[in-house]
Amino acid sequence: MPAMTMIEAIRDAHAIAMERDDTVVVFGEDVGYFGGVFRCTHGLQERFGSHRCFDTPISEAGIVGVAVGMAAYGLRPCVEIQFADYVYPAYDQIVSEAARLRHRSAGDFTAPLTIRMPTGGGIFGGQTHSQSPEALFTHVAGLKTVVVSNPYDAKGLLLAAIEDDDPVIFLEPKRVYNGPFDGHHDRPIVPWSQHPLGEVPEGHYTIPLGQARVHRGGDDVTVLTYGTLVHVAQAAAEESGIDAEIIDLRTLVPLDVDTIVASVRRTGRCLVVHEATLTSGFGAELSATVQERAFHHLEAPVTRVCGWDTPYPHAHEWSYFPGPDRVARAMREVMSA
Amino acid sequence: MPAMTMIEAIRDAHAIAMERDDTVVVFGEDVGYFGGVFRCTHGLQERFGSHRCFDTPISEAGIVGVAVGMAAYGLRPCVEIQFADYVYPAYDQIVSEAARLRHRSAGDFTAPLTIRMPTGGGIFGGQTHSQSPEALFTHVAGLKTVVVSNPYDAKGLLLAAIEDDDPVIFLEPKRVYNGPFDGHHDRPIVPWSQHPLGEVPEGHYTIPLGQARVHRGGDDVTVLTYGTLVHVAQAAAEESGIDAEIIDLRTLVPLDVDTIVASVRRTGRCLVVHEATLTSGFGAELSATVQERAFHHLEAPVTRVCGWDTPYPHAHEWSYFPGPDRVARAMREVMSA
Amino acid sequence: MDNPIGPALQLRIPEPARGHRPADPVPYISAAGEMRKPDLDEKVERIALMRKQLVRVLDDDGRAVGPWSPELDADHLRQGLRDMMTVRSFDARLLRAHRQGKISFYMQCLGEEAIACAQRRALRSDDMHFPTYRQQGLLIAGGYPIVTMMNQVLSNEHDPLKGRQLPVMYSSKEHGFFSISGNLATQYVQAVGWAMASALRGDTKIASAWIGEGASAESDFHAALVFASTYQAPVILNIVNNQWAISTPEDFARGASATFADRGYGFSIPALRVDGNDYLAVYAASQWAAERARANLGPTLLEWVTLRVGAHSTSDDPSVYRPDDEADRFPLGDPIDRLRRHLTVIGAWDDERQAALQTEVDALIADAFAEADSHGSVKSGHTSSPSTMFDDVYATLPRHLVEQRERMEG
Amino acid sequence: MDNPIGPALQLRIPEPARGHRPADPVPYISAAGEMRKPDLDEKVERIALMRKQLVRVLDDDGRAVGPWSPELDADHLRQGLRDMMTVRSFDARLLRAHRQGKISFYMQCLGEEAIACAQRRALRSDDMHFPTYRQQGLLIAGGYPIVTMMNQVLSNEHDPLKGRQLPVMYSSKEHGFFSISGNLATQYVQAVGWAMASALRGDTKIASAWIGEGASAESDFHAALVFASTYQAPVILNIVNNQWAISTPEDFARGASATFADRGYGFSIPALRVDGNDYLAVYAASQWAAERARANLGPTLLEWVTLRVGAHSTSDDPSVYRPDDEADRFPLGDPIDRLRRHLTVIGAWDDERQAALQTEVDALIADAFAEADSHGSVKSGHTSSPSTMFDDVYATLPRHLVEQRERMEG
Ligand SMILES: Cc1ncc(C[n+]2csc(CCOP(=O)(O)OP(=O)(O)O)c2C)c(N)n1
Ligand SMILES: Cc1ncc(C[n+]2csc(CCOP(=O)(O)OP(=O)(O)O)c2C)c(N)n1
Ligand SMILES: [Mg+2]
Ligand SMILES: [Mg+2]
Repeated sequence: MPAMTMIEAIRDAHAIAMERDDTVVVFGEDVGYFGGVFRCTHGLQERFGSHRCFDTPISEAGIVGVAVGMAAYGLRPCVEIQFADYVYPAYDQIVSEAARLRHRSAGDFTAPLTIRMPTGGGIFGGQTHSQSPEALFTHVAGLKTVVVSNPYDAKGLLLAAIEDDDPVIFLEPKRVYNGPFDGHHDRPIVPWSQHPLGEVPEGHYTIPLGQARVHRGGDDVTVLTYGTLVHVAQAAAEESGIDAEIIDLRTLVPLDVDTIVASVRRTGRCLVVHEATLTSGFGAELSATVQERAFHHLEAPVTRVCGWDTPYPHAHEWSYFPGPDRVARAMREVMSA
Repeated sequence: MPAMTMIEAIRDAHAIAMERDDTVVVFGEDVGYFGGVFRCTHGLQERFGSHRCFDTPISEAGIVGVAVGMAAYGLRPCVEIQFADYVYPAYDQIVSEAARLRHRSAGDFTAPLTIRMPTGGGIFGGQTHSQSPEALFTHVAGLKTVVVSNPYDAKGLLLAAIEDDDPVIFLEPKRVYNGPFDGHHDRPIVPWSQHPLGEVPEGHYTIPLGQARVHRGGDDVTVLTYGTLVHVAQAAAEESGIDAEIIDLRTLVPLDVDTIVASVRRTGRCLVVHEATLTSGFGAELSATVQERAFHHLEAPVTRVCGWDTPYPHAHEWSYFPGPDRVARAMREVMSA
Repeated sequence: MDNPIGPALQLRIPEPARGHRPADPVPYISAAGEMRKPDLDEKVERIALMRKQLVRVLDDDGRAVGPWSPELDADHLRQGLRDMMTVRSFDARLLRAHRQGKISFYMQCLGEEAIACAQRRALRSDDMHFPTYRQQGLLIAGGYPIVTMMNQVLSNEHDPLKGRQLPVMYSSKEHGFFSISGNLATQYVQAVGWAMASALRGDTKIASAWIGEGASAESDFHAALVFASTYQAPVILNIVNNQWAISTPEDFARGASATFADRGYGFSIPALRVDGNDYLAVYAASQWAAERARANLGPTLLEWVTLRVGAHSTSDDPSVYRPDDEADRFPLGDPIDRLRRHLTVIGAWDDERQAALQTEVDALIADAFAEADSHGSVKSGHTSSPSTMFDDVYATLPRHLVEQRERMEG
Repeated sequence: MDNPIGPALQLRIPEPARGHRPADPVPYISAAGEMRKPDLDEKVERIALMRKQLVRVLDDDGRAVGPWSPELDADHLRQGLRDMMTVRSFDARLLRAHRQGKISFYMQCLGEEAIACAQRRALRSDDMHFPTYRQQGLLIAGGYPIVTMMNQVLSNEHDPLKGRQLPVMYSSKEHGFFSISGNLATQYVQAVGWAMASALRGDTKIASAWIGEGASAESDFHAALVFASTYQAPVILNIVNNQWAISTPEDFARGASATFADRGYGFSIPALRVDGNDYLAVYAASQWAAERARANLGPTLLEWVTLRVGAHSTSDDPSVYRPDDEADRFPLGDPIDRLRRHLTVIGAWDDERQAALQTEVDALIADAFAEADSHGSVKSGHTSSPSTMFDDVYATLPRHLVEQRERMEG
């Protein structure tokens, strides 16, 4: 199996989807000729022509709005928002239109589109290149929300998202585009080629939306997380010596409740970790769900380790980012609670 | 003390704010000459002139965008979004601009604006006149979010919001504009004039943001709720005979954690009730917070009674709405858990 | 080196003198036949010179004059009259149903019937319209079952949208009518996307986008024009200028521009102002725009000058903000009256036939309503099963909705 | 009755021939002095006739010609030259700091210096600019301390923004420079709001909104024009057309329009295309627009034709998408060279003075950088205290942030 970065895996998924289904079209700002500022669509215009992959004016509302119209026509648009921080101009088209079109028309029109966007911090991007807005989508009925953490998943989940008949928000933590970043920003970057999840099968495969992945088995505490923080949690487990079971949720809506509940019932403890701001983050939903469904098994309160409730700072990003020390500390607290 | 509807109380708060501070300006769609589709700004243009209260083009992005600019100049805009369902075109200006302006400029520029909007269902408004989007604001650092449930609070909280130096999202459940609707949609409407919270003092007073109100004292279970559902919870308590302590949160961010935790520690049980869709709703944050801070006092899981995870339906709105029967059933379940 | 200071600044806050508006509130009214008809590929600059003119075909005497007069035989014209009368009768019946307490809400298009009816007939049935809530004429002129429309409005068991949508928010892919959104303007850019998709596929179908003049202030209007202009999408961009957006007159959205057609010229999109109460002018201008789109000549913007004769909706009371006699003073008359007069002038119509048609149309509507009403309504509790609300949130029901549905039922 | 079908539809997908662009990519280049200067209150229709022309003052020989030539004495012109050279030297020094690994990110304005520098001098110091990330010239020409700018870029302990913002995202209310947002276009409508506020208060200050030609496709651009047109706000609406938006050429946002000035005419907002590399033209056009605003004549849109000579940012590699020799082939030359030649032509400048000024400016920048650098940088770990990140989220620290701060510190 070839080793791929997450960028290559995403590119590959695009190419396979476009190859198999000529209704798949790909567009966004700088996505066509240039191949995307993170190069995730590099080569697609050359290979499939500018009618399948093209640049757009700088208008997120326009990108998603025309995608909804194209989807209603019968295409499967897969669009890129250059940074998740810039999705808000398109928020109305996503929330009021894509998410509800099937329901409001009783299935007469549908919106099978995929909206990809790089999320998360760790690249000194400041408040407008670092956000993790997943909770702003998970609250919206009709949307599916995916967050990827590694190349293998990224390819299989992106293919599943494009093939899915509902609108999918597809979040790509940019900090793991090139390697499994574990939060130790002062250490050398580990490339995906040195990680088993960097091994990506050739050809078509999908990972069903709604299935979590047990990233690391363990008995002490269940860690619910996704994206970059999967690797941070892994580092925290190793460094703290706590035998954490780390669940990479992969899809936030629909959520794999069974995997979560089975694990928490076994460990009796649960830590929720994400990079987005704490208040009303998706961690709140996870915490609420866990205690609703595993209340009598819990030996300690479900604890959240998240970004602070501040804008994502530029210079202080490592104080904001929930790194391995903070996660390990929380693990210890949950173990001793 | 005069009896006022919530509409009259809101109007009165506007007038007092405009009277006391000539930097307060009020605008929005149909807000000026006509006085708002719910009449909440009726009479203001006549009294204060069209330079203080005026109509705008139909552009929520424009309304909030110019309000941010005006606030940066030194005014205190109080704007109306005609229905909360239409706030999304303004979402970028709220989330990326109003919410972060003070922080990103280190206090050099600020955005002391109030964004009012009618929320909630119960008027056969279908999916675009019924939404309760509070959780889409509570996740955003820099915003304060208020939901009112009665005329007395509405006046005091709106004055506090307008006088607040930060951007405040001010949600007005339209179903309680004219009376304390308890969810029994088949019974005659009770007007505010027959309810103690319809008695509204003349002149200026404020209710500090961040203070909850114990709507009904009780020992069996703590009900955390806000807006219309305060009255529904009241009905459910009366009808079920369960001695619920009903806390009207009033402000969601910042949250009055002390009042909440003190109550739950005493009752040992907690029910969270809101009209918005369940998943990632503000109820998730409440549930997470309660179990983080009162874990060892809880005798039953914190339970949520919320809108289903579907668009708000037109014909089936009473099946969607978490009415007194559903709330009472949940109370009984929490009591017997 | 500071530059000179000025006087105290002022803002222009539009404050049209409601209740005492000038007799002729609509500027730039050309005579019928006055405006020339450009070639389909005429330079946009030259077409722009006509942006303050008005495409009109029917003159005051009911004659069809000038280069825009479409070649429509008497059968087609009679059909157009019938379409418009059906729409008007439909609206009247449902307004009555509202007064009878059978429905919670209704929106009529009184006075604006020509626009949707004629455009529907000028386009092909496989083109796709992205309408607002005032284009019921598209469905009626397109032959969509009237009983089904009424079932939707009543939200009864036969409502194809299963009671999910407000009355009048129809949807019919089969009839080229995109699902109506309650959120203004969103459909405008979607129409451009649909048109782009059609062209990307080398298809022949075009899209038609609809918006009210008030909603053209929304941001999605801009996105639509940007994308339509950049990709030269085969789309018709309709702006229905019915003079009002709830309580605000059209100049709030128009600003200092002379016309809404101006907006198109900001993007080099050919734009015509058209007498929206003139069935023939509507037909001709729609046809012209459609031919441009079909010939790969790109988008066309059409400003329809008309009047919202009634209230905004059944929730609205316009007496507070507009003069009573506005419809009487409106210079473009009534679309049904005008087409009827034309048919009479060309000898294809008379009072008897008119009376007979009115009776026929009213009976059709009455029968349709009786049938729809027999299926009950939301008010009578005859709706689809509440548990259907969980369907179509997603293509397949996810587990959390299965659980919620069980909870609701249990 | 279905209407005729057309041929297979096509989409125009702009695919400018990158790498082999035509020699003169900028259309409609007027000669210097050619374009007349309208009265401040001239009818917008008449001004519109000039939308494809270009306001130019400096001719190829360095002479200032025509009606737009502003009355600026040699001192002012030398000051302008100094401003621009300071900006260029500032940019060069910080690009070097980036290469040295002292900062993570930088954005220069190479080739576009005239626009911000001259407009800043043409307006008053109490007017408010709502800039993008390429108007550092506003601060430098406005006398904002250069060391403070560098402290911001270095995110060091003296950064007034406390390390919260990306490099170049300055803010200074005192210097009439609104806090820069990373989100494109949001500032455009805010500027209109600020101008409206000034006018609502009967104040005399005006606002100036800035946007890149690429970002003019964003929806907030529309909202700004709608509100500016409707309320006739005292605002200058600048569009800096530097030919590129990261990798996409300007025609993606412009679409089929001939110019970005066209956008203004869609709203009856007078709009000029101006040679952005001509300091005198920039000054004169800015002054004209400011006078219009101050005289309560409403908004003016100014399209500045210029070239982004460098990369989009330090994260960008333009060699992939643009020809190397674009700057050489750009017909409007370099703003510093052109003003220098003019000063020489009028006998107010020579090579020696030029060399002396260059030395002075470079020393100034070097000293400033040395001072800023002595306060450290984010890379050296010399920032404000991390716990300051909790300040200014709200006016006063709410309880949950107090707790979080404690948790972070503990
Ligand atoms: C985004 C959004 N904002 C506000 C509204 C409320 N609203 C419904 S119709 C309307 C007026 C629309 O006027 P216009 O576009 O002129 O259409 P008309 O009603 O005249 O046909 C308004 C403000 C809405 N539905 N959606
Ligand atoms: C809302 C939003 N979308 C996308 C971006 C990413 N982005 C930053 S700069 C840029 C190009 C802007 O081009 P232009 O407006 O022409 O300005 P220039 O860089 O040429 O000065 C893009 C796409 C952003 N910052 N904000
Ligand atoms: Mg209208
Ligand atoms: Mg540019």
